[in-house]
Amino acid sequence: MTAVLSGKEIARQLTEKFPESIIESGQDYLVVKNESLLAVAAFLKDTPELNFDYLNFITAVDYYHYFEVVYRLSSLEHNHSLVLKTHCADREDPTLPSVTGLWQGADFQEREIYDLMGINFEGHPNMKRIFLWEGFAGHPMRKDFR
Amino acid sequence: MKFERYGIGIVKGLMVTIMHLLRHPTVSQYPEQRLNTSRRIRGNEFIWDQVKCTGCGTCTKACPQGAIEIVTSTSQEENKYTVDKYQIDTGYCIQCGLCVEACPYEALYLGYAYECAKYQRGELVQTKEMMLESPLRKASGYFSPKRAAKLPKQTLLLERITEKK
Amino acid sequence: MALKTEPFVLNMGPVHPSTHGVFRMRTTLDGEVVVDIEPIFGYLHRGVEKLAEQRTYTGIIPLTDRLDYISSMNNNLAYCLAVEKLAGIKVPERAEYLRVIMAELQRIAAFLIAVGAFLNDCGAFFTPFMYMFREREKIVDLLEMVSGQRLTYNYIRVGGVSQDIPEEFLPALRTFVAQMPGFIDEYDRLLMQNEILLARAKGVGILTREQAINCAASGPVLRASGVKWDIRQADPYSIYDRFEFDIPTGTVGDCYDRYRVRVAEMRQSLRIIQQAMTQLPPGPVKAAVPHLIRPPVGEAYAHLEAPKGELGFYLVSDNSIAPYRCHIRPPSLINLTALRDMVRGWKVADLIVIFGSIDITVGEIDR
Amino acid sequence: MMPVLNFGIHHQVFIPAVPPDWPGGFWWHWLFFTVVIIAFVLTMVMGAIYIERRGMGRMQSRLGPNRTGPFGLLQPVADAIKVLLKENIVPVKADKLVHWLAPVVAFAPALMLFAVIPFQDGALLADLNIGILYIVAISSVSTVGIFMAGWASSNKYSLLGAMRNVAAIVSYEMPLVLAIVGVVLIAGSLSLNRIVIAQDIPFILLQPLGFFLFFAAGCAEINRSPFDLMEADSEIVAGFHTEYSGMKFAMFYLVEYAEAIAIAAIITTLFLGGWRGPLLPPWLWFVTKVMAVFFTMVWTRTTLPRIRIDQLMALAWKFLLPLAVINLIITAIQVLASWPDTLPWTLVMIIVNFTILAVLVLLWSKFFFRLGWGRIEV
Repeated sequence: MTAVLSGKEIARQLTEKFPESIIESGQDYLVVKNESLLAVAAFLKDTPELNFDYLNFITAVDYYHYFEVVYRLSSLEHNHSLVLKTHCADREDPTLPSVTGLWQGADFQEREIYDLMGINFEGHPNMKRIFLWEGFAGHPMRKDFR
Repeated sequence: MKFERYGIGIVKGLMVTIMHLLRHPTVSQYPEQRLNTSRRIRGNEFIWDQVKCTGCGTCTKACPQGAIEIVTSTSQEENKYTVDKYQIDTGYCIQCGLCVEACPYEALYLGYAYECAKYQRGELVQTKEMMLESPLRKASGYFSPKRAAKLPKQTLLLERITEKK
Repeated sequence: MALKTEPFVLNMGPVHPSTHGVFRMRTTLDGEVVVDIEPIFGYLHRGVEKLAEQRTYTGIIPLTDRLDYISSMNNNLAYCLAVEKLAGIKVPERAEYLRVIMAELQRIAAFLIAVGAFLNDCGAFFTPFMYMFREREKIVDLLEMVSGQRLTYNYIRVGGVSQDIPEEFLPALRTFVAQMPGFIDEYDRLLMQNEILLARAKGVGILTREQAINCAASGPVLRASGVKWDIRQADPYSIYDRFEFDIPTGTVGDCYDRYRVRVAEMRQSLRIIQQAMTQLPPGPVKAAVPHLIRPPVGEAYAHLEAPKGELGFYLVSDNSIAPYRCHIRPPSLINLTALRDMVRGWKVADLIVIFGSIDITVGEIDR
Repeated sequence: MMPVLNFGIHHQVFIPAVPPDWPGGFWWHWLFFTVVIIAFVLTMVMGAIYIERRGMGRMQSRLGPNRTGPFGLLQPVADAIKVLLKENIVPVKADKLVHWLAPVVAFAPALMLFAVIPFQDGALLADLNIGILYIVAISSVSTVGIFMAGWASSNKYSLLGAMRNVAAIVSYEMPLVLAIVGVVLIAGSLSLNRIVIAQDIPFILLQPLGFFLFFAAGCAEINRSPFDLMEADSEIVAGFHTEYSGMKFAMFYLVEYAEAIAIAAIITTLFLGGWRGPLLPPWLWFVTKVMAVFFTMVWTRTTLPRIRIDQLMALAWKFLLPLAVINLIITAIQVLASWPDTLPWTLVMIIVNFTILAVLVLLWSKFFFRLGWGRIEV
């Protein structure tokens, strides 16, 4: 059984290393500030006892006043998982750092989020629409898309 | 010295294909030779029971495609709705069977027939007069074990092919 | 390589015999050599995730059929597991066993298509494809018997399965399980040791262990690279912890390993079916679940080992009858991440073989 | 003396190429055999299509075409009619003239091959004393047509297919010719009719390695599976004839099968004793043997995957060519040693030759043959 690591536990480790990076932490999730996302992700990936080498998926949820981007990380070695979240409040031009440098598997998923949610991932090598055609107006997975 | 890779694999493969000349082909000649479909086939017709239907509209709510249209009026005498209009657009229908599953009065069935292609889209709409059960329009046994038991047994490729092994 | 040649762009697809649907690869070729490729998706985009936000929890099940349309049962199961996790529904024992049987039958059917299509891409002129389809037909017959449909089964429900199996199902399943190993042996004889296939697939399109993990590859693609990771054992869902089976892994991560892993997994699936068949208890097949499910506010992610890899559903509920957000983790899409690195420098013919060995369904990529 | 009417007599005497003393000279002979050859090729192609589709169907656990006529025998006719009625589509950017000319250029040599193939003793259009040289010369001309088709279509798939075809033909001509030379050495003649007459025992027994090489190289030459790279349907859609439709496509289809029949006929003539055989009339023996060889081609096509272009090259240059040279040397030694033509010695020869085949193929594939690297750093 994949052990779900406690977000609170990880949050404690993280605050030692990156103070003021955690917004909120729950039993099975962890919300980090989007400016410290990359550092936290790199820490989670590279720390040997955590070793989150596998990115299950990335998705974004539109909560009207902010976007929540969800990263589910697993470690194939230790067989544990963690849900990492970050918020993105800007609706006009939401921007987040790209994690493709850490996990290449994020490539198409970040493009998908950009296509359907309109969140721009900085540092992505090929940030363009994936399913819809170039020139499509709007981002259909947003709740206010008509 | 292992000779595994020097032609043996090719010869083995050639033997498998040539042996198939002696076996029965697994195909059936469709228009002449019809195999029995599953007893629970979700065919593309609907069978509607006028007596059992109370006009509750559960099927309409259950339909994920919005293909079912029902218009009812309250009847004075009985504690029941009269169904004024009941029609299913099988052009929208995806044969998921959720309406049949949802019907609390067992008034709606899927049909047993599967050759219901039409030339025009309008003909795909089935109205309530068209949906009554008749010997030509058999209901399938989907969600109705009683009906299923009466239908012919499904032809299985598993049993039809008498290959060795 | 003193000869200077000019690269040219070739659009493979969306209409091409072996792109497994409407998938397009914008390839840059230097003669026969693939210099660069860019996969282009979206020709089958139907907006399933958006549609799901407007449907009831039960009404989404037919939609999931149409994601990876050659393994509908697994899609149904993944979605239902997510809803059950979200709403806290307990599934009856018999239903769990039926789910396992159906999911494993479906897995065999999907692998048969995957292997058949892969061999067809290698150029074996439809023969393995036809043989595999013959076997798949037997499975489809069985699944048609229980669900009434041959492709989009829509059989598994939130809280169980839609209806109990008919009485003629188990004898037929027994015959199938007894026959199938013989047929798998036959396919092994047909092409497993074929020298041409070895030349075409061995050492071609190597995906290293590190890269497979980094690219979040899953399923046979990941296991062929030597990672022993199967969600059925790593994170057992349903009742998979009760069965004994091995996880076949490859060593190199080339096309041949991926092919071999799939064939070996068919045997393991048969083992699981055999165990599930003997243990199948009597009882109800569906928990009492209301027509319109209103799960509490929250989110849930349930994943399972689909034939293509890790299929997951991430559901967010706002306590209404439809999910607030329904995200699908498509294994086909994510497995393609490494495609570019795998095919660069190989020939056009290898591109097709490598692409075939990843085994995608466009319905799932585009959603 | 006219060979048309006197089967089986003239081969002892050398016939000078003077016109016979009847009106028209060679023209009647020419007319008769042209008609016979065209009829023969068309019939055989239809038979071949039928055998291919039905045989392949049965090997693939299905039936194959069985609706048109009894047992689906008229399926090739139906196909032909269908394809004749189809619209002829030419791409806008195609080179119209070359596009139009290509099927013809490809088709003519395929027919011309049959000019020197004996259907019976002496029953052939032209008993050239350099018959086999003629075949070698003519058989690769089709490539020009195919390359024209690939070029003129202005389609990248077509071009890839055509390029592959040219590469394959250039490489496979070599082992093909060397395999033939072994037969010529034993028979002592280049005339196909003489070669058949020399075959008291079929040359496949004396030249098993030569047969193997010729079969492989021949399959590659006419692009039958596993060497069907030029129209590899799973890779480059349909190769050189992607942009062809209607009658022009039918021509290519015809070429494909006519060439297959031609190679089968050459194999029959060179290795299987041609029209010779007991009981049945010679032409029937010939047709039966051709169809048997063609069936073998269908059989391999049904079973084997396709090899890659660099592997195709490697196979030609590193495997078939050296073996062909070795085969030639061994044959030359055998011929020079001039073993007595009696039964026990012939049996010994057969055994020796088969042993050489097995040992050489195994040794070569084990120790000397390497496919080479498939990947190129880009």
